[in-house]
Amino acid sequence: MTDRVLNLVIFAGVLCVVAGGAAAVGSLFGPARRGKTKESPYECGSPILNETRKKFDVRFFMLAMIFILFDIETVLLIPYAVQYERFGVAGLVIAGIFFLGLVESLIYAWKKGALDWK
Amino acid sequence: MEELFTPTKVLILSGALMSIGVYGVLARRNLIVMLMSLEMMLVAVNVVLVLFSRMHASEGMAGHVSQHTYEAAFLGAHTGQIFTLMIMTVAAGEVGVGLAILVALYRSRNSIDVDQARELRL
Amino acid sequence: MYPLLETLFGFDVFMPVVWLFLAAVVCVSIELGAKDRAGAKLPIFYAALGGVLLAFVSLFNTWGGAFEPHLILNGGVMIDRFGLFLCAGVLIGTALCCFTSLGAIDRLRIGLGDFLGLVLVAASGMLLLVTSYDLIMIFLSVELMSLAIYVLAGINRSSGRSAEAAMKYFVMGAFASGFLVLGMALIYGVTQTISLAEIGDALAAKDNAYRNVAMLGIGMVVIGFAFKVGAVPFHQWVPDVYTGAPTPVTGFMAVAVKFAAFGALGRFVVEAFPDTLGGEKFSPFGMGMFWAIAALSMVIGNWLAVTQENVKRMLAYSSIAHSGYLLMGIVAMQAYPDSLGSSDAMSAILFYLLVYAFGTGGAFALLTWTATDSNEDGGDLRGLAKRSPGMALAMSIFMLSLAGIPLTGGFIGKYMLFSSAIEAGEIWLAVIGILASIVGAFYYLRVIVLMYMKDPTPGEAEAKNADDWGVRFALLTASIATVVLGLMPNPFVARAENASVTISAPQQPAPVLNAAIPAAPSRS
Amino acid sequence: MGELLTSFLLSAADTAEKSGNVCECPHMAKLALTLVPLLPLLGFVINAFWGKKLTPKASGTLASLSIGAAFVCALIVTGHYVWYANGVAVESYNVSWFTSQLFGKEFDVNLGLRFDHLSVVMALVITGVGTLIHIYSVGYMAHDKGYWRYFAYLNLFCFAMLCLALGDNLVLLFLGWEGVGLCSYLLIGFWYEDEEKAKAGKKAFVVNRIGDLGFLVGMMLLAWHFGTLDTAELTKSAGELAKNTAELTQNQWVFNAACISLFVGAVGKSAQIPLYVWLPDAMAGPTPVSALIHAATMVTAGVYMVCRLSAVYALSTWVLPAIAVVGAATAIFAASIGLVQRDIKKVLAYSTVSQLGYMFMAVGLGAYTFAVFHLMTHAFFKALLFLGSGSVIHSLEHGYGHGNPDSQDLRLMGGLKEKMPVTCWTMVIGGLALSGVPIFAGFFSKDEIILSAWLSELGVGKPVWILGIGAAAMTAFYTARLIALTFFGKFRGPHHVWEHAHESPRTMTVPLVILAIMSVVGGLVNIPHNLAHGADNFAQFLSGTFTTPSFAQSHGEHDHTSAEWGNMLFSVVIAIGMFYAGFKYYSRDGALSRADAKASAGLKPVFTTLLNKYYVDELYEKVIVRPIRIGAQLFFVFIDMLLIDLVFVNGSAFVMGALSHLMRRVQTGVVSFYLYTFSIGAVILLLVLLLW
Repeated sequence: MTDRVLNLVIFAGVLCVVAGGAAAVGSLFGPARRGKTKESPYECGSPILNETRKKFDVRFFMLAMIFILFDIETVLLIPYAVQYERFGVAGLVIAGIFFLGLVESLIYAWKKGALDWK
Repeated sequence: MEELFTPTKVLILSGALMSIGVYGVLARRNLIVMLMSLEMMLVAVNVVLVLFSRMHASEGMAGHVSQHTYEAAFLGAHTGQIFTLMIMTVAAGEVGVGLAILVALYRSRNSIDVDQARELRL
Repeated sequence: MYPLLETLFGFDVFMPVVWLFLAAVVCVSIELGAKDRAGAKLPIFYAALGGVLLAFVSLFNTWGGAFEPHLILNGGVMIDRFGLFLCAGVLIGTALCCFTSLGAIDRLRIGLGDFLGLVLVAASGMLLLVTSYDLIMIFLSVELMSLAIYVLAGINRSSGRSAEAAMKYFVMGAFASGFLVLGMALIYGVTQTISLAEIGDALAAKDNAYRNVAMLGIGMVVIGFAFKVGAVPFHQWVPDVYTGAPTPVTGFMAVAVKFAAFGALGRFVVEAFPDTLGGEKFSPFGMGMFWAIAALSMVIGNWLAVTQENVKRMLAYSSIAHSGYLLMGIVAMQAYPDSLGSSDAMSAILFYLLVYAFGTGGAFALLTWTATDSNEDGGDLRGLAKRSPGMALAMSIFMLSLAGIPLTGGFIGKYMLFSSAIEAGEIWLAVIGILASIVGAFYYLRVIVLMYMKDPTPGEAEAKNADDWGVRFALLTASIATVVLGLMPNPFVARAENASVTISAPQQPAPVLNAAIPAAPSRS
Repeated sequence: MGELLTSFLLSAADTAEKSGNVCECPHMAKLALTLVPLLPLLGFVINAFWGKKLTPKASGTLASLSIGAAFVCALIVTGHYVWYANGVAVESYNVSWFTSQLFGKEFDVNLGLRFDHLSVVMALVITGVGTLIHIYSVGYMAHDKGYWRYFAYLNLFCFAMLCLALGDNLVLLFLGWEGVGLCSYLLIGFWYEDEEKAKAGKKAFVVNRIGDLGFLVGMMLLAWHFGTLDTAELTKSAGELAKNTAELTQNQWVFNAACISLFVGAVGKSAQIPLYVWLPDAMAGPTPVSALIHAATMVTAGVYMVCRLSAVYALSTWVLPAIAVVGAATAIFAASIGLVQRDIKKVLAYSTVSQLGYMFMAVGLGAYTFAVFHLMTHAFFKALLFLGSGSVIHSLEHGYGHGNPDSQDLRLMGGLKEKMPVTCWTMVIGGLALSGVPIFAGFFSKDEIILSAWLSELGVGKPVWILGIGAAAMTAFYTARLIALTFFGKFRGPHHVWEHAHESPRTMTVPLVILAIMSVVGGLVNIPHNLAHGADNFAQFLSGTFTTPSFAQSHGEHDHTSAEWGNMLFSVVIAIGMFYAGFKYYSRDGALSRADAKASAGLKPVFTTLLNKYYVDELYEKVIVRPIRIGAQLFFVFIDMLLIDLVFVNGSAFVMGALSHLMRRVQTGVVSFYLYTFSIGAVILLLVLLLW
């Protein structure tokens, strides 16, 4: 590490501060005329003729959520899988407990109907 | 190839990501956009961690001869990368919970504008 | 500690967490398998309580006897008396939550299994948090705890307020986590290590330029914790979330989260803060910051609590104030020149946490009891003494304890905290604290006046929860404990002192019990 | 878990062992002593938690049983103490409460009880009279809806009072002190639906806080100088200090300041000039409460405290004479107000204030023994008078309706002798005892106090004697007036009330009879020497307990027989004469209206002044309360807001509230705003961290 790097890190910190500060000052002291239009995807003012995108079904969110969770949790299993011999019985038990949690959540989601697309 | 990803460039990238994330959380009222911004903050940290890990590794790995000490130093030096993996998993969990809360909020108020939810105050 | 497990697995497992996790799985399974929700309630409750008890017992396995602090899980978790004391506190809070939620669950329209499963997962996160000894562990356990509690805050799906509370807590909590983890990254970047004990030493050896970055990182981590304990200026979520969340959850947040967050903060301050920097003595590191947030929390928390009409919200503000008192203990700990004094201040913090847990946990349990479908917050305590005198008496005990009136635990706790601050030389902070707590005494006493001197609101039905034995048990236990802590605090103070000596004493490298993993990497 | 419990028990056993070498009393006595305060506490807990489910009878019986059992325990300890203990105080199991550094000294506060000569009297009076009053209350409160709440408070009071009287250190004494104050406050405002009564409770609360402040200051001074608050240790170190003249004169101010501060506390609790105003108002509570708390026990706590610390008071210079003067002034002042009051309970209330003045007179003269003696006899006959008046009120309330103030008005009574003979004759006995008529208890104790004033070598001795005699004369007169107006002559109230009046139930009359017997024989424990040589058992029993101040030490050496006889004859003549005069005058029909007419003719200013209690309440209102209120509003809006508005008046927010409301605005409920404050706070804090 060199001092140059350090300065950059400080720079990064300052950047956060500036970003936060600017936003804060702007919204605290600037005129606030918020409305539906301002918050809409296109803020240029031209009226929206119709919805540009279809609304997603909330069930999609649900499914996506569950997918992400189970997808990502495998990240934790892979390091174990490639080195499983080293950890012996203990590792197996620990991984089993972790897996138990995953299975339990899957059953839970299933039973609660989160996986049904009706 | 090392010149392509100098620490300076990576740090600037990370700082930019962090600033955008913080700004997004502060300035936007749409819960989905805020969630994205929050994730961006975590991503920025991930980038920094990977960078640090790499730097430490290049510093700490030199001069290890035996397999044993090499392995120890390897793991120790790659702590940052392990940290990154953990943050990624946690970030996924966070998104899951965030989206669930979003759905609950939308159901009760028909809006995902966070500033509309101000029943609890004073 | 666990000879059987040690021979079987070859290394030490932190069993309490495993028990809690298994209990959570069992709770959810019973809920899934049950035909009717009402019938499943009791088995679920016993499963959860059994898990908590098992965890408690396995804590005590390591508690007594010739006990050496040691690191387990590859240096990630530190088993010492400090951590075990806090674990016990967290488990007490969890048990109180189990009891209070037993009756209240019907109003939430959710299965008890789902609820207690989340509570137990959060609790296991807390146990890990108070024992964790490296940055990754701290981050993971903070998130494990928080994610479960975000959901718990919004678990009442029929209430818009609950959803709002969850949203606020989540957005702000995730934002604070961002700070926390960025701070950790900076610390790691400078010191090349994530182990708490090594951070301080590594920093001491660095020169100025590095130090500033690391200080920035440490400051961010402290901000993350300050958010969790609800210290001013990171307090604004507290009143809203405490009010919006279902009352048993609020009690759990107020008790267990505070235990966990203060435990982790205390350990972080003691272990990771450098004692010397650049060769110079640098003991009051970060003191200005702690001083400021302690003073602000005490003043603003008490001040804003005065005008609250809703008791639940008043308690939320008062919890900010109590965080302020506890932070004053941390300032005292920093200000002491010697480690013996620091451990005095630390034991004051631990004892106060215990007292606060019973006082505030009991108060929220009472609010759970008085809550009705129309008044979720259970704020109508008017003339409670007429309707149910035992409850009013219990609540009075809690209020007196929180106000710090003699013969209750709160008095001893405040006495220890303030006297340690004064002995450390922080007279002004102590004066601010005493003035603020005088203000505090008034609004606590106002609750008593409300219960004893006012007539019940006409139309306020007799409490429907009269046969809710869970809450009754929680209230009885908490009030007895509050009085016992006030009448004979010495055994508990001795425990707290014991616990804090191990952490504040000059560090000796703790052995890592990990021998059986071949080629186990030890940290550089 | 088990280990925790063990360590618990061990620490308890440890401390018990430590105190064990002070006294090798058997566990039986220790246990009994520990149970004395704990039994009422148990009664309180049961009534507080499950009282609502109990029938009124059950909760009353429970409360009476718990205090009765405490009485039995107290008897057991007394028996052990008197016959076996050889004057070594019985100590209970002693639990170390907390240990800390205070003023640079190791400071150990215990929760322990100690039973010595003085405690014998206090414990027996509290539990004995307490039991009778509990039993009485079962009848008296039978129709009240807050029955269990009343008994819970009453038991809690007994617990606190016993802690006060038996505690082995000042901290415990002070906690008991506060506890009895709290219970008194709760019981005065017991019928809190009534605004007036709630206000009376408030007044008692505020006035007592002033006294408590004095007590705390005195306690701090003692802790600072002696490094302990254990009463026995205080007595010991004070005794040693008394021999060390150099150190004594050097630190004289400490002892004077401590003693006078403690006396301020006593003045508040025992209703002496100038803090007596709360006691007459406290009569708003139920009558048995007035009997127990505001006559027999709590108000004597101040006397008890000064007696307990007699060794410390012996170190002071001018405090004891000042106490004597305050006591004597209060005695005659309150007695004169009592002469014209029209409310039966108010008469007795002022009488109590006056009799407490006698006790302080004795304390100030160094005659602690007689102060305690009078405390005891007063407990008997004043409790009797209050309970008797309660019986009368109870009976009249059947006609007037519950809570009607007419039922307490002496002008609307008369001739009740026929309707309620037991109440009448027991009250006559109580009245004679109060007046100091021979063979009744009051005679022996009051006579001794007046005699010690005469014999005192203090300069204030003779003036105090004159005031005492004057007060005695007035006492006999108003007592006779009270009895005559209540029981003799013709009934002056409405006819239907007369019809409804009847003797009270057995639960109420039996305690009256017992107390009447005690009022007769209670004085015989201490017969002055000129009547029967060597029969002053009580004085001998207590003699070693107190440290007599230097000015009173020569008391016993000279032969005062002639002075004793003279004094006794003089006071007997006055008592009997005044009693007879008062009785004769007021038992004739129309006496009251004639007295009023006469007063309006000649003595009007005096009469109205007395009737309005010397306008002291108004004076306080004008001179103290109002300026304070104005000053508070001008200068201390903060404190005023907190103390008076938020706690007492509960509303009308002023500056503090306005600021708090303003601050509350920050809590906008908008999460984006919270995030901004979060970030700004974070930036500032990080700057603080980097720059400091």
